[in-house]
Formats: sequence, C-alpha cells, structure tokens
Amino acid sequence: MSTESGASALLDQSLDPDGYLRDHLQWSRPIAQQLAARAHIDLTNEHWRIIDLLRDYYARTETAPAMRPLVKLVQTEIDSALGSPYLMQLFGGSPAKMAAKLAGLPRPTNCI
Amino acid sequence: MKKLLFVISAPPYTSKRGTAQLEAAMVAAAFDAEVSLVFRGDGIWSLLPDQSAQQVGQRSFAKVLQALGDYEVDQLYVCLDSLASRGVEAAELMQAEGLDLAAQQLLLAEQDAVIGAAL
Amino acid sequence: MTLHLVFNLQGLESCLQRRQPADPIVLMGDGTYALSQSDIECFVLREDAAARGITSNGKNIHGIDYAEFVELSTDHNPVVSWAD
Amino acid sequence: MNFVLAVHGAPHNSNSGEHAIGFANAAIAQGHRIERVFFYHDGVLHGLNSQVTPQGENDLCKAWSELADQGIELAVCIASAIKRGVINAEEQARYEKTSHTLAPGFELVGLGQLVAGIQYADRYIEFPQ
Repeated sequence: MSTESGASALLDQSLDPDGYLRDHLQWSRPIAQQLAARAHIDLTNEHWRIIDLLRDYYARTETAPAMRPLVKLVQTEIDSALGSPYLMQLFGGSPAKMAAKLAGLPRPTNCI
Repeated sequence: MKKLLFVISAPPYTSKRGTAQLEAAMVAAAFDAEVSLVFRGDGIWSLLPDQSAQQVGQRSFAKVLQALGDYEVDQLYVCLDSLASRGVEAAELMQAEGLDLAAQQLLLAEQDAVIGAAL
Repeated sequence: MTLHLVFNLQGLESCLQRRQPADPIVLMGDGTYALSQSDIECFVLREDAAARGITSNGKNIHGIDYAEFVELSTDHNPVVSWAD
Repeated sequence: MNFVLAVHGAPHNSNSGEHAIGFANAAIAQGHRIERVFFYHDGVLHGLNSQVTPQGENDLCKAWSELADQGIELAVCIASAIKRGVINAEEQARYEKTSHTLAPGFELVGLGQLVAGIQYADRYIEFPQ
C-alpha cells in the first residue's frame, strides 16, 4: 500500500458518511488538503486565506458563519471588492458550507 | 420586514435554551427579519464577560454572542429590574442596553412576534 | 394590542410587570392557580382550571374555551407567552 | 387568518401538546389555517415514534396524526431533535445510528422554517409548557 492510499484509508475512518471529521479537533493542514482533493478542489493561497479566516472566526465565536457574515468577514479582513462570486469560484456552489468543512469546523446540526 | 424579539430568561449552562435562542436569532436575521434580544430574569447571567465554558464541555455563550453582530443583530437589551434584584451592575456585563419595565412594555408592544425561552 | 398567555405563577409576575394596563391576559395550565390568590381581571382557560379543581367567583374572571381563545388571538397581536 | 404554533414542552411533562392541539382544532373549526406547528426544544419529543402513552392518558400521537392528515405541517427542529434521539432514516444513516425514530406525519426541518413561518403567518403562538 502506498503512503498516499494509506493516509486516505486512515482519513476514511475519521470521516462521517457526509465527509465531515468525526472529531473536529483532529483537523490539520494535511487533512484539509486531503478533504479538498476529495471535493476536487486544489488548495491555493487564496483558499488558505479563507480557511484561516474561518478557523479564527470559530475560535472567537464558536459558530460557523452563514453566507452573508462570511462575505462580510472576507470583505473586512481581506478585500472589500470580494464577494460571493469569488467564494463560489474557490469553494463551489455552497461556499460557506464547503469552506467550513475544509477548515475543520464542527459539522452544523441545523440545516439553514 | 417583521420585527421579532427573542427573550432569553434562562441562565446559560443548564438548559442550553439561550444558545438555541441565539442561533434562532441569527437565522431570523439571515431571513431579513428585524431582530432584537432581551435578557431578563436569570437570563442576565448570560452576559457575564469571563465565561470558560470549555471547562464544562460546552460552547461558550459569550463567544456565540459575539457572532450576533456579524448578522447585523445589534439591538441587545437587558432588564434593569432583573439586574437590580440580583445585585448586578450593568457595567459588569457585556454590551446590552438597559431597559426599565416601562421601556420593555413598549418594546413588546411593537413586535410582530415574541419568541420566548421559558423553562 | 398584545395578548398575554400566562402558564404559571412566575410567568404571571413577569407578565404583570411588562404588560400595558389594558392588555388582556389568559391564564392557562398552571397559570390557572393564580385564580386562588389574585383578583386581576383576566380570562382563564376553563378546562385547565377545572382539571386542577380551581374555581373562582371573581366577577373579573372570564372563563373561556378554545374557540374563544382563538377569537382573542385573532383580535390581538403579538401574542406573548409567559412561563418564567 | 394564518397561524404558526410552537410547541416547546415534552408530551410527558407539559401541556404544550394539549394546548396546541386544542387551539389548532378550534382555529380550523372557525375557518382559519394552521400554516405549521413547529416543535422546538423538548417539544420535539412529540415526534418520537417509540414512545408509549399509558392507557387512560391522552393519546396525543393520534391527535397529531389527525392534524397531519388535514395537511398541517408538523415541523420538528432538526437541531433540537437529533440531540434528543428523534431522527428520520436520513439522519440515521448520517449519524450511523441503529434505528430511526421519527413518527409518521412529522418532518425534520431547519430553524429557517420557524422564521419563514413567522414571516408569512398572521400570528405566532407559542406553548412553552
């Protein structure tokens, strides 16, 4: 078994059926990369800026932001010209959800 | 746009109704309602600033409260009578505007719906 | 005008402090026990009071059924519940 | 008129269910519409399929299912429900539990459905206990 497929099998055990980490404290940057690869997302510095922003936000508020506060956060912290099209380009159709998943935030129990 | 008032009257770490109310308030704001919150009765304890909830394995009410501003929920009120009867000064608490009972009467009367946190 | 639904004695106290004087009150559930100690003008859900053995001869007490409760709630807004 | 009702108390230690059912039936009899009954906090336990009502006590399950048959939406807050073990087949699979427990006629929804209901309805009435 190659190292890569070994790591993948390990990750499988750590994920629930929807691909969220069972224990969000297990999150690491390599795990984020593997989660992203499964979602066919190639993590660039632009992705990482958002992921770091989300992790910092969660440390402050213990919540994952919905779309509107996420956009506001990105605009105040990164660039006021960025909006939801930018986030969708990076993270696909449900950017708040996907970015929170990749950032290892606890899976939300409330489907908004 | 409807005006919705969320009442938080239970203390934060037993029933967890308070955090549920905060989540509901955020959802309401995301749905474009005009949202305000009032803390009264033992709900005022939710506003103490130095909460270390991880020590009891819970989310921190104080931290979740910080997120409200990001949903443009900034009408936070606290009942002055509830503070006085518990010997708490408004200055000891996190930011919320003190309202006397008469002001709470007016606040209630202008709502389209009041979502309580009883029990 | 606001309609107040009161579900217990603590709720009644909180409500009386924060309602406008003309706002009607409906006592329900354990709120009906207030009839034995208070003479405020109010409505009371008759079946809840009867279940608890609470009767009142007060002339300011109006017993109602669910149909009348519905009518009160269509005539008032918001409808606010009090249980603590 | 259009109503949204909220049930916050459990069937075994509150009157929330009796009150909401009594109100709903009287409102319907007067030609009003119950847009949705929203079960929140311990109220979600009304949707627990595995509970047994002792003989001689109010069978609320039957009353709820009659309301559901009239097209009234019995909306159970998903966040409150999963914490209390009230899950449908989808959540059973998601959280890898051995059985699902949501009674027929009820559905799991997000808090958005509470807010959307309040936004749409003429009245919001809460039965806390």
